Amino acid sequence: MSEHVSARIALLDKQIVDRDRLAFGRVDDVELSIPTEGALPRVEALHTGAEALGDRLGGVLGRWIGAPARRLRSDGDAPPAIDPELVDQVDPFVKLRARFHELEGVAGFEHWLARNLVERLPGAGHAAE
Amino acid sequence: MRLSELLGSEVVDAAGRRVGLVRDCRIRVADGSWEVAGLVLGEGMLDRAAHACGLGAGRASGPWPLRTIAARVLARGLFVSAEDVSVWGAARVELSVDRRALTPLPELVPA
Amino acid sequence: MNPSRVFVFTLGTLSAIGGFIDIGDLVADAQVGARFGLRLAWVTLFSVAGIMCFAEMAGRVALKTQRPALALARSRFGPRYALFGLIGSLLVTGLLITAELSGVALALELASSVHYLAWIPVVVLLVALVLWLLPFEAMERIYGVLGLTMLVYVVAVWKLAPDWQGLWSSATTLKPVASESWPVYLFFVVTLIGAQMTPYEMFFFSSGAVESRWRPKDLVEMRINVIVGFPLGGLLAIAIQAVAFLVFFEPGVRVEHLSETALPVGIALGKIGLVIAIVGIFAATFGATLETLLASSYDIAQYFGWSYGKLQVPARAARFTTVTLVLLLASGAFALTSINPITVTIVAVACSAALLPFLFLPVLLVANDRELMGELANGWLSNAVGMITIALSLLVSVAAIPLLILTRGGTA
Amino acid sequence: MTRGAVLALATLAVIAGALWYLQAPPRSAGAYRDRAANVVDSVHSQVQVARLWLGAVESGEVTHPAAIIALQEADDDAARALGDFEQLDPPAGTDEVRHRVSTLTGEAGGALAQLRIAANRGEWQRLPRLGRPLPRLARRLDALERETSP
Repeated sequence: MSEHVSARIALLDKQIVDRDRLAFGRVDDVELSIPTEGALPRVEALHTGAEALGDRLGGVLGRWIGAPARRLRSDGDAPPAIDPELVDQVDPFVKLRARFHELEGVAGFEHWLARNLVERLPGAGHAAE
Repeated sequence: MRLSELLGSEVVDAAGRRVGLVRDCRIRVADGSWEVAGLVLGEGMLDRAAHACGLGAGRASGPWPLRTIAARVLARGLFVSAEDVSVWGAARVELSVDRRALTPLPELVPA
Repeated sequence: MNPSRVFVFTLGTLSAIGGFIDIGDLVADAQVGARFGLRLAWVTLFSVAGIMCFAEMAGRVALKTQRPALALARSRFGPRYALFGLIGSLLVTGLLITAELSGVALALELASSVHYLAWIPVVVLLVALVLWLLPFEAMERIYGVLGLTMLVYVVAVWKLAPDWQGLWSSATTLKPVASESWPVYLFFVVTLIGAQMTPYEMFFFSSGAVESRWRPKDLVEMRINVIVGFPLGGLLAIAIQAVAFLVFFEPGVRVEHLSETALPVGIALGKIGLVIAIVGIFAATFGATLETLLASSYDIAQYFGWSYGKLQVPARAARFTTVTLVLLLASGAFALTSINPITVTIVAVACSAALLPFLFLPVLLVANDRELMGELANGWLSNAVGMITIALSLLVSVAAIPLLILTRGGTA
Repeated sequence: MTRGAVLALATLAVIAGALWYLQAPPRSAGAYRDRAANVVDSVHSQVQVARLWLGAVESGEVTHPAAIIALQEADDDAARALGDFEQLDPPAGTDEVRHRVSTLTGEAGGALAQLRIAANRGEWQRLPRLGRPLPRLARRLDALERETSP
């Protein structure tokens, strides 16, 4: 009876990588639809980022972890969520069909740091290889 | 409804009796997207720990002391098919069937 | 097997030795040797067996899944447990970065007699440059080869012409010497375990396997590194205990400085020996600075799922690069407060011992997931040694902090 | 009060208790003697280390920069141990202990300071002579430690 799998193991907390296998986050939570009469709930979106993680952890620590991300996002924008349509495969990581900078609102802190700090350091364009 | 909220929700059967707490959510691919196939229910701290270790999904086959303890704890777990859920909610899930009609977990996931 | 492969074997093994000996070992081994002789050598045997078992397990998980062990811990145990592990290991490893940095500075102080605080900024800069410019493997090999100079301690034991019978009877007496109490003895058991079974070694080893792009075909190479590297590290640790015993036990010297770990080699082998020992201490602590620093940044990046690692262009792992930089500067600043690095080391290794079982358990469970690991899943040997190690480390974990306080860090 | 708050308070109480235990001055004569013996042992250890370094310098086994640092550390540690001890108020009946410990460790500290100064000035030929009192000091410290131990 294994035509269905554990969402805990298969999705939740999994590493997400983009089309180029660049890691940028984890599946911090999963949005399920509340079904209308007779239908079954479906996976609507994968949440990623400190905000979703903070909500899930709860408590003071959760609020503290989520706060910077919440502040970084401009008002009115929805918290970052990934359409399950974009998911290419789930094993061994959740791999997307898109590049991660094409995704709206995802990994904003990474972009911000890259622009404002790391790219300004000398030699930042090359890997030490 | 967030999956993390669904996990840990209380589940009651058609007669309103408590069946247990949601420990895991089983999903399957249908029509190109994931749908919820059913819920795994359990009760108690050890049961919660066993699920947290991945033992509830049959994903750790050892070492033996842990495996044996987990199998014993998980033996009381139940599986409810998504079709038998009448009300979905982040705090409370209601079933349309009696608790005696549910499948024991060990039939789903052999230890 | 072609020659270049053999070369890789040796070099990988060297880095395992270099990785085993760090400031914690230098301090703890010398203290233990001076106060208890070889009566705690059995602890080193146990630690070596335990760390070998878990490093091999973590290495195997990394080969099979291309993910380091701790990265999988969150997928399995959820964010709360993993956050507890992350914060705990950050506190411990963070303290260790400070201690290792100070260790490098103290080695430079011994060589130059310029105060170690003046060296701290230089060392921070040197670490930043090495991380920024050198590729992972070159970096690992350079300090691995330099760390080999630590073998001078083994030579020193011979040169001090010990009474072998006496050493053996000391090693086989499993109780404190007359002048020491049981709590202090037990505290040093905890300290040695904390210094020698460091979780960061395991994380670093598995992250290193991922960074070196090892695959399941590299299993034998990975195992040789473990089987040769860690026992050699253990041999070095016992050699340090032995020289400290031979030189310091009789006069009643308590080891409180890094200079005192170098002195016995000088007495045994003269100036050349002392210089080699100082180079060895420099290499071991410098390598450990890189390891603890990278291991901490890896832990954070893996918890949140960020891209990380030295194979990445820094600008494509901006969060990882930033975290590494911040940790390095913060540890440097902490070291500059002139806090006693030896005290920091002792506290850090005792706390590290307290965390062990919580960090080992996820690795053990993931390595038992047959669906994930396939034919590389744990066999009975790994499981047996792993379970025994976890059971004993649970005892150590409970006792560590109370003993640290009760014995005032072993000074009572 | 929530469970988290109770837990946090309990943790704080334990930490405060531990810090108090570590910092508390000795109140009984026994605890004071214990502390005194510890200080004497520490200074004894510094004197012995200095002897080992001196011996090694004389026979050319160690480099001068390393010896300078080591002698400095021995002097610093002895001075710190003595300073910490002298700040404690002796409980009734232990004035004699305080006097003997201060006098002897002070003497040892003076000898170690002489060594440090000579090493820093590079007067290596003077070291053997300055080191001559060390063996006797070590023996006296050892005896004193035995006597003060409660």
